[in-house]
Amino acid sequence: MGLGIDVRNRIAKRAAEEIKNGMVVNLGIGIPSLVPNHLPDHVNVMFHAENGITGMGPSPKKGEEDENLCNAGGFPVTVVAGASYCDSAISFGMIRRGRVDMTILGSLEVSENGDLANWIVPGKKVPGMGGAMELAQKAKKVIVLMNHVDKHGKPKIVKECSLPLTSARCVDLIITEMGVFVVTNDGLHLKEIFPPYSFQEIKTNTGCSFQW
Amino acid sequence: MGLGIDVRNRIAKRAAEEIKNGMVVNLGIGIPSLVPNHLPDHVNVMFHAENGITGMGPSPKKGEEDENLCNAGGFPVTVVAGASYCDSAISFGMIRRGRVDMTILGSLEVSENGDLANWIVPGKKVPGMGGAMELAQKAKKVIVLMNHVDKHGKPKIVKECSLPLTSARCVDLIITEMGVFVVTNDGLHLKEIFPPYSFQEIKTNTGCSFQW
Amino acid sequence: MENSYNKIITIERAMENFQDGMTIIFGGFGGIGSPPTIIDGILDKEVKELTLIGNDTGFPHIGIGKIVSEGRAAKIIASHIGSNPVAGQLMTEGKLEVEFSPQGILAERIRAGGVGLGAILSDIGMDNEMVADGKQRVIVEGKEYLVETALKGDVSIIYAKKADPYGNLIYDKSARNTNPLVAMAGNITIAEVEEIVPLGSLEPHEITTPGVFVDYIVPSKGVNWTWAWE
Amino acid sequence: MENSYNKIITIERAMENFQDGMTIIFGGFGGIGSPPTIIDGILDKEVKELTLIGNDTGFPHIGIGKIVSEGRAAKIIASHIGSNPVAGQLMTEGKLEVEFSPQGILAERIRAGGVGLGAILSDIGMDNEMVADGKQRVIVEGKEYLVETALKGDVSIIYAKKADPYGNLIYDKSARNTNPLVAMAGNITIAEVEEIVPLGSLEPHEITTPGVFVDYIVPSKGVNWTWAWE
Repeated sequence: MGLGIDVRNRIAKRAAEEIKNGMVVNLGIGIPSLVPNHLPDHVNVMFHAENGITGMGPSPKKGEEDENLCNAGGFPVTVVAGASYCDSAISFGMIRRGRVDMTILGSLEVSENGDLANWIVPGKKVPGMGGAMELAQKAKKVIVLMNHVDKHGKPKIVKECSLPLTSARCVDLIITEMGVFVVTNDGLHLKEIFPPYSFQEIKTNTGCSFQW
Repeated sequence: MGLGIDVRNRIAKRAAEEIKNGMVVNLGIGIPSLVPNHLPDHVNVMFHAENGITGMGPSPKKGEEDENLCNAGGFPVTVVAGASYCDSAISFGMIRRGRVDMTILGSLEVSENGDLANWIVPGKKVPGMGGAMELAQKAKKVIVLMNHVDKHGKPKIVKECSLPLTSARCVDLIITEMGVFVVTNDGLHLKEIFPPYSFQEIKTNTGCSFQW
Repeated sequence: MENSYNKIITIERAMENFQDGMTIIFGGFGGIGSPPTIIDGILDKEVKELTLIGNDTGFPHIGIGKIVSEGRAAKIIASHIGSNPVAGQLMTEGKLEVEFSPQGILAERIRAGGVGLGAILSDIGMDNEMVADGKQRVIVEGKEYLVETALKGDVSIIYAKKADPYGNLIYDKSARNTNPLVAMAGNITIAEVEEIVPLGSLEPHEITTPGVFVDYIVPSKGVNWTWAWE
Repeated sequence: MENSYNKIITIERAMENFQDGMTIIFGGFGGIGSPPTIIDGILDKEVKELTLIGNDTGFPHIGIGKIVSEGRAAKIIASHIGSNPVAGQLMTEGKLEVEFSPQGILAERIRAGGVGLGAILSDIGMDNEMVADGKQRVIVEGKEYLVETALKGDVSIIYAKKADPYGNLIYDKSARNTNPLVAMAGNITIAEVEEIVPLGSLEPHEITTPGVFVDYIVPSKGVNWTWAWE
């Protein structure tokens, strides 16, 4: 059960509020790619792509794609004023040195203590970790955007992840169509509830306890 | 007892004959800095400076010096067509990866098995190794240009170095005002004798045995 | 064009450097920045049992993926193979050995090989068996790290926008990606380039890969695949 | 000039980042590429007991040498101090602790700190007590290496030719030297620059240090020392 574009945009819009002036932000594929559409105009932010771009702009118009200017997912992008290119080693140097302020990514599961499992899809072959581990482990803030439940209606926010971890205790914030959770040292805190959902609906669809 | 400029030039000229087309060559201070003056015109060579220049040219005319274009000794240079700048890490990467074909340097002592002692001057404070160890250890060919004897008339080519080593078993060729020695696995070989010196004079002024 | 350093060669001459069982390090990220003409040369020469080292396996018909899809690789060291289902299938069938390395650590391992270091110490994926299994651990200033060994290859194949006859290279936008690292890691480095310009026409400070690292320059026939987004 | 990222500051504001006992990593090679205005700022602020990390100690009145000559450093990690006799004298008198590192390995240690690695494994100077004493050894694929630890600093000070308001940097000729490495290694990085140009006026592929690594930009008052060759 995927989410409609309106709901996806609502999640992306809420994530965009986390971005402060001057930040360097890495965006994963899926809902995170919608985040730039919701940034206020006065926010100066540099979007980072791990294949070596700092300062990604919006997608090009059809017919204006440049085959040598693509994001880490291989899709054409543009660059903004102040952008730079670098090699993959420096690009990940930015991440490991703590210079990437935030990564916004999707996930299969997140545990109550912030464990992230987003790289091995059940039943699929192991595709490799790509750059996910470094981003999860070293970005200063990790925000997960995802459906609250999987296609079978099962909670994706769980007590312990059943899938192999990308990185342990790395998630700071979870935003779903139902609400916003903060991961703290003493567990999950539900911070916001999105209409039309109720506290009870969130509780029913969340696989672990949380504070409110 | 230093050497006159004619003798220094003769040593440099002989060293220049070792440089083949297409080589990357790092030059130390002293006699090695005279080597480029003796290159045949048809030889394409790139001179490497460990502070990040590949493709150094001759010294600039007085008044045309650029304070941001200097060799590793801090003296102004120029660049040739095809030159490039890089950072210090890449510059030494070239050396350690075996991409610097030859280093031509001075020395205080060289032993019969090619040990190089060129970094701690007797009686002076320890100045640090700079880039000498990497050059001696990793350049594909190490050529030493030096006086045959020190200022007290003592041999500088010796059975075992008395001074601290820069690097063991690294020297391939020694050129002095008296002749040319090749270092091989079975010891030193005298290959050339420069007039007006005799075999006997070389034997007397060399601190170890050698083949001829 | 002047060929004063004898580095500019035909694709046919370049192919003399390839044989069965060798290790090839390739530049590129999802096929972008991978050298199409050299890849086709390798396919045409029908070399096999290759060990490939690079960011990923491209797509089935894009970049290094073409070689993988044809079953020419015995082993690949990469950060992911997700965009090439054929690679996954060959792995499952036991026909392709795959070693996964986190993307940035893989880049640093290739760089370490390129600059003559033995290994790097990394704290990425220490608790992940796919990353950490069988690797030495070293404690530095009280913190534990994995020993991530340097990677080198018999031949590096890379793709650049411009070269001069010395092999100084400038890359195009995000097609730079792993290319400057791969350029240093090969015992022999072959650069496929879109354009060869006269010696002295590149600004020395603009050059990304110094020609010192480049043995051969091959003119590109251009990308001959259709991109995934097209 | 627009200051859209609030990175462009005065030397006075920059000096708020310096205090006694801190570790400063400096760019430059024999003074070339060292930031004269920041160095004078450090002198004027009279901070002391500094740990300095960089290629060398410059000359007594050139580059970082000015700080060393004034006795403001308690320790320095460098590849040589030969061009600054004052440094040697302070070392002999026990007033300056000096740790020597081979030049290229020092550069790699600074880079390793800058890209978030724990250490590198090197085979340079394995038999030399000044290099090898007290260092761990690790065997990789049958070959022994020294563990050369990564270096980081509280503040990095660097010198560049051009910056845009985001802190993207272009260096001038051989004044690049250690600067791009030092730029990454500081917890705070302050770039002194000859010229600040509008955002978007630097070609993205020409930028050597991405502004991501640069916290503050200080306009340079220019070199105020006489070079050794003058």
